Amino acid sequence: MIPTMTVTKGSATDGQTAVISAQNVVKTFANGSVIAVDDANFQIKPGEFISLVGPSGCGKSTLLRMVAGLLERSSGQLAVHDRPVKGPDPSVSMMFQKPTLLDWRTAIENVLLPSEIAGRVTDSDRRKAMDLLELVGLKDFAFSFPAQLSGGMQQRVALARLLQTGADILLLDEPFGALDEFTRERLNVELMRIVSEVNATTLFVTHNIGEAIYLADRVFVMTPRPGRVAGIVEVPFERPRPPSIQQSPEFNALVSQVRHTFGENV
Amino acid sequence: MMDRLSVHLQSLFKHLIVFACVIALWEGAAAVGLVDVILLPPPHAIAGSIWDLYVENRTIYRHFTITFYEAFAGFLIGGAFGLALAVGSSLNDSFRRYVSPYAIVLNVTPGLALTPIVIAWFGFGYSSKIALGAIVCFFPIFVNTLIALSRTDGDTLEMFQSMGASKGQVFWKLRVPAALPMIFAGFKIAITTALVGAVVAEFSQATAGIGVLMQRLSFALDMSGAIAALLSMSLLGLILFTIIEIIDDRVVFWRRGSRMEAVSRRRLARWKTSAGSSSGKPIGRK
Amino acid sequence: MKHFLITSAISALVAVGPVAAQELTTINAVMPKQRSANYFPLIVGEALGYFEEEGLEVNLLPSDTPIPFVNFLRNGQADVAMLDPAEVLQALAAGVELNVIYEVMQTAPDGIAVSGNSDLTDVEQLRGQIVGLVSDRDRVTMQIALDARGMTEDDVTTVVVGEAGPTLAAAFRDQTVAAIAGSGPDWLAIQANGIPVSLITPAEVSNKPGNTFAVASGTLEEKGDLIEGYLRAWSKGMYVATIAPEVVARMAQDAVPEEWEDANFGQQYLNNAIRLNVSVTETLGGLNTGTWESIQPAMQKFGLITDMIAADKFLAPSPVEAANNFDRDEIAQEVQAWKDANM
Amino acid sequence: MNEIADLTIPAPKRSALNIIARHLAIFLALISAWEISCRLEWLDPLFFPYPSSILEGFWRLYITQGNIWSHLGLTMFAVIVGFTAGSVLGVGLAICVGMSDRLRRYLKPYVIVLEATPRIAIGPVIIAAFGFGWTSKTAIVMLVCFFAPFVNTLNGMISVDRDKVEMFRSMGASRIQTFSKLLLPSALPEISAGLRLAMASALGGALVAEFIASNAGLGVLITQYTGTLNMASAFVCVLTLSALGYFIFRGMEAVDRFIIFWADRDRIEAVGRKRLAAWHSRLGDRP
Repeated sequence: MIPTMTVTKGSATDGQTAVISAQNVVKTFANGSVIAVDDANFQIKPGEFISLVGPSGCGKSTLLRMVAGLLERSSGQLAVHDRPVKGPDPSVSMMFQKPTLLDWRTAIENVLLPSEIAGRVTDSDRRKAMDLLELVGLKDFAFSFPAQLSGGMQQRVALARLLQTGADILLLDEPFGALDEFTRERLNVELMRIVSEVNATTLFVTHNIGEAIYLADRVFVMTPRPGRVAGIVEVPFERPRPPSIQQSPEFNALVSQVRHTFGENV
Repeated sequence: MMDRLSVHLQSLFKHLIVFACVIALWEGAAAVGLVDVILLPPPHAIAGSIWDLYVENRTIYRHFTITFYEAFAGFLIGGAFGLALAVGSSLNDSFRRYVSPYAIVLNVTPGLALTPIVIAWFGFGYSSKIALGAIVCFFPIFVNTLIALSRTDGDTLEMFQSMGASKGQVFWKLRVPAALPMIFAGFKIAITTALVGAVVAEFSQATAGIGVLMQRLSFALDMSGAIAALLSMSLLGLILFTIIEIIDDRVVFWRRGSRMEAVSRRRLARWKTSAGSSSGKPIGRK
Repeated sequence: MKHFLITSAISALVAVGPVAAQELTTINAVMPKQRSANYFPLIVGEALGYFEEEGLEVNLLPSDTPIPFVNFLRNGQADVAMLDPAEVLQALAAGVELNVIYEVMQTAPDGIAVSGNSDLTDVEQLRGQIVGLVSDRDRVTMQIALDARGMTEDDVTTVVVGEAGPTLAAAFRDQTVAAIAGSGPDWLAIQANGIPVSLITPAEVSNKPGNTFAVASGTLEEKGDLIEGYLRAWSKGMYVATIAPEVVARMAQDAVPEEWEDANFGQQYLNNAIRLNVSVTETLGGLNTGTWESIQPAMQKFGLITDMIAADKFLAPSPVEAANNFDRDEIAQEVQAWKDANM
Repeated sequence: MNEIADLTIPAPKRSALNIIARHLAIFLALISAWEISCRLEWLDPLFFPYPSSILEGFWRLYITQGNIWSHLGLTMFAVIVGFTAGSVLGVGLAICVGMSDRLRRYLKPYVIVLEATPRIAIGPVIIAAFGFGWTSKTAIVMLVCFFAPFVNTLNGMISVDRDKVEMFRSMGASRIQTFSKLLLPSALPEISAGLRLAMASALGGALVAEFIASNAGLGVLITQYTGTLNMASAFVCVLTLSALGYFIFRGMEAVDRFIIFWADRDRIEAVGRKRLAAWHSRLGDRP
C-alpha cells in the first residue's frame, strides 16, 4: 500500500551527504489513534529547495515541526547534519503562517530577537538586521511597530528575522498563506532571490500547488489519513525563474503530474 | 478518557496527602500546647463544630440561605445597574464621560464606610445587606461590560456596516455576543464581591446571616464554631462562584469544544425538522 | 503631593511610637472604643502625669472585633481588658481563668431604654412590640428583663439595630423600635445630641455590675504592682472629676478634639460620661460581690453560663484597696496648680 | 480574567475647557440638590450633613484643627506598604506558578477557594495572630491586595499567543528568555489591570483593619465621628478616601498608558522616533 520511493534524477543518494535525512519516520497523536505522518523516507541535499504540498491534515506541518525539533517523532530516524534531532537546533530556523511579531518591539528589534536569544547583540548583528530589512524592502519601516505595518509587511519582517539567525536550514510553514495573490507572488520571487543569495536548504510547506512547483527543486506530494509522502516530483527549471514561467506548458505538465501523484493515492 | 480520570485521581491523591500532613501537624501542635487551644482550636474540634452546625442542631442552614439570598440579590441588582450604565456609556460617549468618574469614586470608596448610610436608608432588614452587596459588585460588571462592548473587532464591524446593519443590529448581533466572555469574567468577580458586601453589612448590623452567626459564636468563645462558620462562608462563596460558572458555560458555549459540538448537533436537528428535506442541496443546481 | 505624604508619614510614626522619656513600662489595655471622654480617668491621669508617677505608660488598644477581649488577655497582647459582666461570666464558663479587679463603670449596667417622649414606662408594655438590640450580645439583657415580667423572647419581635451612632439615634428619635436593649455607653452620644432617652429596666434586674477591668489569672502575681499603679492612677483621674469637672473638660478638649467640634455636645457628652464613670461606692471601683452572684441565675436560665460560679473564685478585691490609697488633698492641690497654669 | 483598561474617552471634539465646565456644572447641580433636599428635611440630618457643613468640616479638619493629617498619613502608609507587599507577592507568586504547569494545576483549587472567601472575615483572625497596631493593619491590606494581581498576572501569562511561544522554542530560547522577552511583556496589560483592582480594595482593607482594631488612622477617625453623631466630619474622612482613591486610580491609568505604549495609537509613533534617534547615535550611519 505504501508506494516505493519514485527514484528520480538528482535525488540525494548520488554522492553528497544529505543535510536532512528521514527513515521510516512516523508521528501519531492521541496515543496511536491518529497517524499524522506515516513512514516518511527522504534525503535532502544541502542548498536544495523542497516544498511540501497537500491538503490540510496530510501531516506537512507536523513533518516540518519534527525537523525543527518542536515535535518528537513517534518512531523512525530523523537527522539534521547527521545529528539525530533532539530539540531546536541553532542551524535550523523556522517561520510560521502568522507573523508572530512582538507588538512592543519595532521591526528591527523583532529581527534582532534571534541574535538576542542566542547571546549578546553586537553592532555587526545590528548592521546585518538593517541589511536584511533592506533585502526584504522594509528599510524605511525599520522603526515602525507591527501595529503600523500591513499583513504582507509583517510577514516580510518575519522573513528577515528568519534569516537573521544565519541558519543554513530554513523551514517555512505556509508563510504566505494569509496573504493576497499579488503580495504572495512578489514575496515568492523575493524568497527565491534571498534563499539563493544565502545558499540555504529550504523546506517550504504550502497547500498551493503552483507556488510549490514554482519555488522548489523537488515537490513532496503528501496525502492525508494517514499523512504520507505519496510521491516526489522533480522540478528541472533553471534558476532564477521568471514568474512568467508559471504559464509555460512544462510548468502545467508538472502541475498535472503533481495532481496525478496526488489523485493516485486518495 | 481513562487517562484523564487517572490524572484527576492522582492529583486528588496528592492533595489528600498534603491535607493529611497539615492536619496531623496542627493536631500535634495543639496537643503539645504549642498553640493556644482556645485561640486556634485543633482540626478535630473544628470538625466537631461543623458536625454540630450542619447535622446536630442544623443552625447553619437558616443563616446560609439568608446570606445567599442577600448576596445573590445584591449581585443581580448591582449587575443590572452595571450592565445598564455600561450599555448606556458604550452607546453614547458623553454619557460615559460623565458617568465613569462617579463609578470610579463609588468603587474606590470602601463599602464599609458607606454601611451606616446604607443601613439608614434601607433599614434593618435584608434590603440594606442587598443594597451594600449591589454597591460593591456594581463596578467590576460596569467596567468589564464597558470595555468588552467597546473592544469589538474592527473588520467584523466593517462587515456589518457593509451589510447596512443598524446600530441596534450591530449592538445585539455583534457587540453583545462578542462581549459575553468578558462580561461573565466580570460576573465572576462581582459575585464574590457581592458576598463580601453582604457579610460586611451583616457584621455591622443584622439579625441573621453567616456573618452574625460567626460573631455570635466567637463571642461565646466558641472559636472552633466561628472557624466552622468562616469555612461555611467560603463554601457559600464557592457555590455562588460555581452558579455563575455553570451559566457562563451554557451561555458562552463557543469557548469549550464539547459544548460547541453539543450545540451544533442540536441546531442541526432543529434545522432538519424546520427546513424539511431541503438540507444539504447544492446551491448552484437551479 | 509627594512632599506632603512624606512629612505626614514621619509625623505619624513619631506620634504613634511612644517616646519613652524615662524607663516607663507599657501596659496594654484593650477597650471597646478609642480615647474618648468616656474614658476620662485615663485622659486626666495622663494629663496630670499620674500614670508616669507609677512608672507606667498606657497603650490603649481599641477593638470592635468579633474576637472577645478575653483572647487578647490569654495571648498576652493585653494586660488589662474592659469587660462587661456577660463577657466575664461567659469567659469563666468557657474555662478561661480571669480575675475581676475593678468596677470601672458602676452605674452603667446594661438595660432597656426608650425614647424620652415615648409613653412606655414598663417592660410589660413591650408585649407584641418590636424590641431593638444594640448588638447580638444584648439579647440576654432583653431576655432577662422580659423574664422579670413573665414574658419570653417570642412575645416580642427582635431586631438588631447596630452600634453605628446614627442608626441607633434614628431608632430612638423615630421610635422605629419600641425599646432598645443595650448598655450605658451606647446611649451616651445620643443623649448628648439632645435626643431624650429614659431607662425602663425592671428594678429587680437593674441592680447589677457595670463594666469592669479584668486580668488573666496569674497577672496579679507577675505584675501586681503594675496593675495596682494603673488602677490608682485611674482612680485619681476619676476623683478629679468629682472635684473639678471643668478641668476634666479642658483636658478632654486637648486630648480628644474630635468630640468637641460642637462645644455643647462635647460638654454634654462628658457630663454623661462622668455620671457613668464615677463610682457610687465609697471606695472607687469597689467590687459589688452581691450583684455578681444575684445576676447568675438569670444568665444560667438563658444559656449564657451552664452552672453557677462562686464570686470569690474570680473577684480579686486587693487591687481596689491599693488603688484607693492616695492623698485626696494632694490631688486637689495638683488640680488647682494645673488649673492656674492652663485655664 | 478581566481587564480594566482605562475608562478615558477618545479625544473629544469639544475643547478640554468645555468638558471641565460640564463636569463642574453636573457636580454643582448634584451638590446643590443635596443641599436643598437637606434644607427641606427630605434627607435625615442624622445621616446626611449639609454639604456646607461638610465644607466647613474640610476647613476645620485640614486647617484649623489639622488633626486629620496624622491619621491620613498613617492610613496611607499602611495602604502603600500593604499594597506594594501584596502586589509584589501576588505578581511574583503568579510568575513562579505561571512558569510551571504542574504547580499551577496543583494550586488552582486553593486559589478559587481563597478567592471566594470574604477576606474581611479573616481580619479578626489576623488581629488575633499579629496583635494590634501597624503590623496587622498592613497584613490585612496585603491579604486584600494579593489576589487581583495574582489572578490577573497568571491569566496574562497563560493567555499568551501559542504560536509566539512555539516561535521562541524554535529559536531555542531558554525559559528565562521566553519569560522576560515574551510572557512578561504580553502579560503587562493584565498585570496593570490587576494592580488597579488591588489599589481599589487596598483602601477598603485598611479601613476594615482600622475599624476592627487600631488606635489611629482614618478608619478610627470615622468610627469616632460616627460614634459621636458628627456626620459632617465623618463625611470629610470618607470623601478624603474617595478623592485619594480616585486620583491614585487615574494616576495608575496614566502610568498604564505610558508603559503599554504599543496599545496607544499616537504614543507608538513617538516611541518609534525616539528609538530611531538612539539607533543613529549608536551606529552613526546614514538614516
